[in-house]
Amino acid sequence: MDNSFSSADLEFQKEVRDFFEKEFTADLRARVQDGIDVKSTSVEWQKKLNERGWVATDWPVEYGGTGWTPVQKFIFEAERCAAGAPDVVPFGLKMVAPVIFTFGSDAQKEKFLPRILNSEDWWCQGYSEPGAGSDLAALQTRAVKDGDDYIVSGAKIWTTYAQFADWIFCLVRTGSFDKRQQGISFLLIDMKSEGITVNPIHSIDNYHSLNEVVFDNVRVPAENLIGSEHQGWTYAKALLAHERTSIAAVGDSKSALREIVELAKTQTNANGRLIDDPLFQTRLSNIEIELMALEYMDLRVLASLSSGATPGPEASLLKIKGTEIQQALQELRMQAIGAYAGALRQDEYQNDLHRRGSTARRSYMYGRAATIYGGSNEVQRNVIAKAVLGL
Amino acid sequence: MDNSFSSADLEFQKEVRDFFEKEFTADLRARVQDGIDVKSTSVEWQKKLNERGWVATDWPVEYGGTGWTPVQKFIFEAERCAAGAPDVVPFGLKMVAPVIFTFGSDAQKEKFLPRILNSEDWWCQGYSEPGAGSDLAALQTRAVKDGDDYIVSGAKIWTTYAQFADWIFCLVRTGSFDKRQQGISFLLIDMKSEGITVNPIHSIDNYHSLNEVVFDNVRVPAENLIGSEHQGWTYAKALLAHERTSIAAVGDSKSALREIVELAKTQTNANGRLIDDPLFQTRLSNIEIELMALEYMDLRVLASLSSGATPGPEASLLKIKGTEIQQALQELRMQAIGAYAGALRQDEYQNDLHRRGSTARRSYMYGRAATIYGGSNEVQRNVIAKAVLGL
Amino acid sequence: MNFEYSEEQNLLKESIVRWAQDNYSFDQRRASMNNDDGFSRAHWATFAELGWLSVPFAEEHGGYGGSVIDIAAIMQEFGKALVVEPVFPNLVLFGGLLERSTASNKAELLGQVIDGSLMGAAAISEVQSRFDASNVAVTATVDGDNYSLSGTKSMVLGGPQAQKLIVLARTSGEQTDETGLSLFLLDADASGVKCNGYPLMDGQQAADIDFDGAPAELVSELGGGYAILQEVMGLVHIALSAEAVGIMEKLNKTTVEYTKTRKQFGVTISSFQALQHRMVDMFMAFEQSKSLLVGALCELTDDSTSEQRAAKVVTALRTLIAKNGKLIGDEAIQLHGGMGLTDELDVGHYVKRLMMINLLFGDQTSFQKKFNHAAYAA
Amino acid sequence: MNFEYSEEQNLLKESIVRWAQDNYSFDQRRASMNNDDGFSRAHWATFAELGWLSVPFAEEHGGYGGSVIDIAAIMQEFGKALVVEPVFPNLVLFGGLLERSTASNKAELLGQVIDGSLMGAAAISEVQSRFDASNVAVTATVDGDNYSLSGTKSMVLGGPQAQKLIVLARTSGEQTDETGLSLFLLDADASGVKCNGYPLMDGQQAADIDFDGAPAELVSELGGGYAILQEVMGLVHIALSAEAVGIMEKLNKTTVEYTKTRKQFGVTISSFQALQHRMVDMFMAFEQSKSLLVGALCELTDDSTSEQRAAKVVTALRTLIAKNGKLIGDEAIQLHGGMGLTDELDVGHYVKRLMMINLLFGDQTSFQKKFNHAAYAA
Repeated sequence: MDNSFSSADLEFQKEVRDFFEKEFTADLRARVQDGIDVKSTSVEWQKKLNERGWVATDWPVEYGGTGWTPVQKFIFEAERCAAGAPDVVPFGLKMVAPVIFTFGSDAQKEKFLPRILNSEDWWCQGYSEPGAGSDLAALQTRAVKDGDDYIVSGAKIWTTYAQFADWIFCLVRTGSFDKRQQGISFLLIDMKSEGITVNPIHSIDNYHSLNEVVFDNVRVPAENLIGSEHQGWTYAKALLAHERTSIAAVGDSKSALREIVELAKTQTNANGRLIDDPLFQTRLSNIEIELMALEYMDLRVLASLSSGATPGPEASLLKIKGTEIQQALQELRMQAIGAYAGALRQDEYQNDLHRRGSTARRSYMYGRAATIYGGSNEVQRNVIAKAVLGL
Repeated sequence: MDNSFSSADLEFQKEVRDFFEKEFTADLRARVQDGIDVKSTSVEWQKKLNERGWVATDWPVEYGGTGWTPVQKFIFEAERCAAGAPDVVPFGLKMVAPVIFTFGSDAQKEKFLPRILNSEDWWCQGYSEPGAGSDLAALQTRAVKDGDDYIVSGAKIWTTYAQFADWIFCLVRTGSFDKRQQGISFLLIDMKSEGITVNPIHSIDNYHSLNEVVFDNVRVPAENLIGSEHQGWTYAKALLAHERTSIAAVGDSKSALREIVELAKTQTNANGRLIDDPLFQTRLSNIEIELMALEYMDLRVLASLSSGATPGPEASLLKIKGTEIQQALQELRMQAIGAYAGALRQDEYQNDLHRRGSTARRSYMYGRAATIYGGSNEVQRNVIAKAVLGL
Repeated sequence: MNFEYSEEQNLLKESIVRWAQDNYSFDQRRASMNNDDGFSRAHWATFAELGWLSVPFAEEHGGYGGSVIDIAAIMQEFGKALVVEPVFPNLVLFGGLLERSTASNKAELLGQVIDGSLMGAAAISEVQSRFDASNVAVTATVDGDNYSLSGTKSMVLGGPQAQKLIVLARTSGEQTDETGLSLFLLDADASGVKCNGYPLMDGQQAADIDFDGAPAELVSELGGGYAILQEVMGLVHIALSAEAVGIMEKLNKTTVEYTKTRKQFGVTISSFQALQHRMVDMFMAFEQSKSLLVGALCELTDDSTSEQRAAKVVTALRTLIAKNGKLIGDEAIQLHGGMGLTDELDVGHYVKRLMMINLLFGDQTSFQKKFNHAAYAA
Repeated sequence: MNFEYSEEQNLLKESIVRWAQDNYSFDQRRASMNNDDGFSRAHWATFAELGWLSVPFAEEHGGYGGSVIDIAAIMQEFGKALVVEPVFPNLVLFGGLLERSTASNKAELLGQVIDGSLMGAAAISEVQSRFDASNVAVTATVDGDNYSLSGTKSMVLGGPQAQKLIVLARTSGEQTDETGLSLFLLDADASGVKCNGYPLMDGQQAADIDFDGAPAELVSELGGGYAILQEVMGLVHIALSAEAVGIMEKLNKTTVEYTKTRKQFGVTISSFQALQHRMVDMFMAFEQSKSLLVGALCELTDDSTSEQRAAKVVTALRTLIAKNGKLIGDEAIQLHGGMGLTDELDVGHYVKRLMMINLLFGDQTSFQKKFNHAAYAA
């Protein structure tokens, strides 16, 4: 038993750290924190990563990926969080690309992967529907074959950043079978196609990142079908398991915790610094102790992946605990800031607490989604009950 | 809105307080706390209460009860707890007696009630069975009519103090119907009857209060049937609702909390008194605040009973919260005592902490039963979900 | 012993319920918020007409003469209806301080509050004060017959709409000295006053206000400002708690109803036992909160309640409200799934008001700390 | 990076598993406890034979030379098997102090511990000390070439069976002065020693021991006792945590199995979703605990770990173990229903050992307080 990195890994760590220090500039950091110009800022940053060859951490080398070991990925992720840099927008690089390079045709690989790598296409995800959330297999969007095309009708919901998207990857129903999971296909759709409407959904964080995407007899070339017809569920499931392994978000939570500690050192009144208040300390340590455990849970999974295991139901565990910790930190950050966490920005921020409060509130409110999306925590508990405990 | 007592009630309160001060002697208190000679001590104390006319607080005056208003009962209960006096053993006075005076024949009333009032008969309860716990209606003990008698066969379990009992009141199956709740009868059985075996069940508190009672073709005169054959479930349900209204145990929990506070004032080390430790304070106040809320929940139910309402599903709420608070206090008491809470008595107690620890551990361990018996807290949640929330 | 609102209180509550039914659907509320002020002046006039603005004030001042129980009664309903009009800042904070002040034209001003023609705000907090109201850096210095205020107040609730301000300012002592604080009254558009308004997450309004030698009238005894504020804080905590209890009731109802209609896996999600038990816990959290509110109302209106007991009850109440509000708010969103995250549904808005309440004049930790002190420091 | 036990460690663990399978069913364990000593001397001899008693001791002392990871490996299995033989008091407490002592015949005594012929106990706590080991009133005064002990030690684990005692006693300073403490060694049947034994709720044995001028050998530097104790406490916390993790695993397994067989309302209770989710929470609590144990083992065996970080990790571990142990213990009983309350089933006994662990050398609150200090006091 030991948690130390090899000397090659340590060298890699230094390389990564230097990169972030140099490339993640103060200017970029400010734009990321303010959360404005999401699209152009992300693209600019991802292009920098791509120049260095580090934008596709989950891709094999042959398609332009890093080909990193799990440990290297872990190191990169930890350094990214420590630097306060954002993760790449996942829909293209982390979600559809693995499906394309695993199950797609050569033509699809050639057409899509380079543009994803260079952040030329913005992708979004078309899975959930108004009647199919946790119960994804209930989806109703239909794709009917018409010559060399599919005609797609239906609606997708909770589609993050659809307003920016060039492409959407969708699960659509192409046939009726006894099992609802059958007869679902995986389709790539050009967002400029006729018949697509994007309706914004304003969310409780007072931002617009979610959308409803409505398909009204949208014509999609059959060459955009991934793999075989009716087999989409299998491809999507492989992707879902993938999505969950990074969801523990240990690095981000460690950064968030550090920020709260620093903040609580500056919040001072007659009774002294907030960080010295035993009750506040205890709320903090309730979370920090769980986070320390989560980090080792994550590392244990990582180590088993390194030795060749495939991601299993332990991903559900990381998701539940990871999101619970994120949300607890989001709440405590608001408490540490106090009433300003409830203040929206008008013309300008009144002071630094106001600015911090605004970010804190936004991440609290939007953070509620973490226990709902990607398979709600209730569904994750069902998964563990069944797959691990055999209940 | 006001929570004040009438002047008559205040006078009554004084009367009760004086009684406990005078009659609940130091000698009695010591025997109760040590938990030895349970039977003789209880009987001695109940006879004192009966002399004063206060042993049957739930009975109508015509049968020798107090005929008290809900508020008077509340006052008596609060004073009892403040004095540290034990509740009466419930099986006769609080459980079977209300069934007898509500549904029993005149002969049954005459035969049983005076002896219960004077603690001449010790009763126990025969409801649960090995296969019928939370699912009480699954009970299998059969009573088959044979002339003027029933022949009873089967087994009851978790029967508290069956080893002392002169009588047991049982739910037995007398017929098969579509609904399992039908065909159950309420039978009073003499524990000296041939064919009854009492098997002790030692519990995790290292005591013997629970038993299994096995009936092997036990002959029971049909005159011991309460009300009509097959209607026992109705009688028992009325009794269960009754059992639950006093289960909030606010008075006892207040006493327990007071004891912990006093104890924590004496536990001192280099960092000062335990009661001044902010983390300990917070664990304490987490409970005390809930207890304050519970007290008013209890009073609200009491007030609605006073104005003529019948006990409803709010009893489930009092049971859940009441038992959760009891258990939290039992745990904290052990923590306040420290390692001695794990020490059993051998020849004698080494010191006062050892003595307190022994009591604390016993009530913690046996206290685990509170969320299981009388309808487990899971079943209570089902009741609220259905009856209150309409789920 | 009686734990119900009186007939008269129920009439008052019902008048709010009826008005809200006719005038304050979620869409109507949104429309009302689209006014320049972020709320409807017309509604405010109606509130005055229906007598609601007179509830807390003494009969001698032309008020209804309501007790803390009456205030709780109306706030519970304002909470259920999620009213954004600045009832709390005007009736409890500004009005509460004004009525206890020594302002020269107090009677006149209270009359205007009651008839709806005057809106005011109380400037108490500062950026560094967190939940410690005695931490005041804004100074008041003698300037001829008058005083002159300098410094910045923050999170002044109802600030952008206020015509009059009552300001807690330092007339002596160190920055956290309770006895060196006094109350001052001035026009919001007086010289040397600059109001920087912003909306809050609950749709209500607040402001940071800069004072640069602004002339103001001393309206408390010199050094007597903190004591008056503490008295008003008793009302503040009850009013906010009552509003929260109203919100909790509404959120629970909405959530239970939603789960009965939302289908997943071929059944309504209300049929899942794990969710049922969680809704039971939400229900219990509400019943707990309501019971302790009722208890606090009884004890605070009972002359025999000691100061220490009152402190215990009030801090217990706000600790519990914060804890249960958090539980109910989070679960309400979670059980609504993605829908709970939308601005379009009312759920998130109720949750945000609950959260805002838990950031006003103390959070769970600060109240529990005070409870610990009141309960165990002896 | 590697978070598994080594092959050698797994062999050690498996030897315990196999022995327990053959010799330590729940009924066999009960029989073993019915011996006069409350455990089986025959088993103890087997433990020595199989080399388990040598694990923590250095090779130069005839031991296996095990690290803290090896100790954790065996304690986890002893936990799973719920072994009542006094492994922890002898190997970790008494043995740990002895090996770090300056006892004149240390090598000989360690040899006897390893071959099973000597049992000892460490007398650390006192009735007033709660979880503060520096709070020591037992005094050691110079008496010719030797020292003489006076006062009472409490909760001496393994005390009734001990032939030798190591005692933490005050040689100077106030009652809570850490630098005035030294270690002493003496025979348990020396003159002036009176041992009052009692069983613990977990079936193990402890004693309060009176010293009335008992002669003893100084076996630490004068005033150096507390430092040695602190070093041993590092092992103590890991050993107890590892044992607890073993127990949690076993309780979870037993509970899941029970719910799959227990029928109510016509179905196995494992089919109720509310119970399923609670068992998932139990499982996650176990995985959390195990992960942090593994993390602590890695960090404590890494030379680059700072003292402050080590303090954080150890106190985090025991805080989490206490919290999760409580959750798993309570739920295991609750989900077993009435059966969980019976002495006849093993469940309650596992729970009681978990509870006992959470009362030894600190409880959840005291560890979390220390964590807070290590984490935020800078």
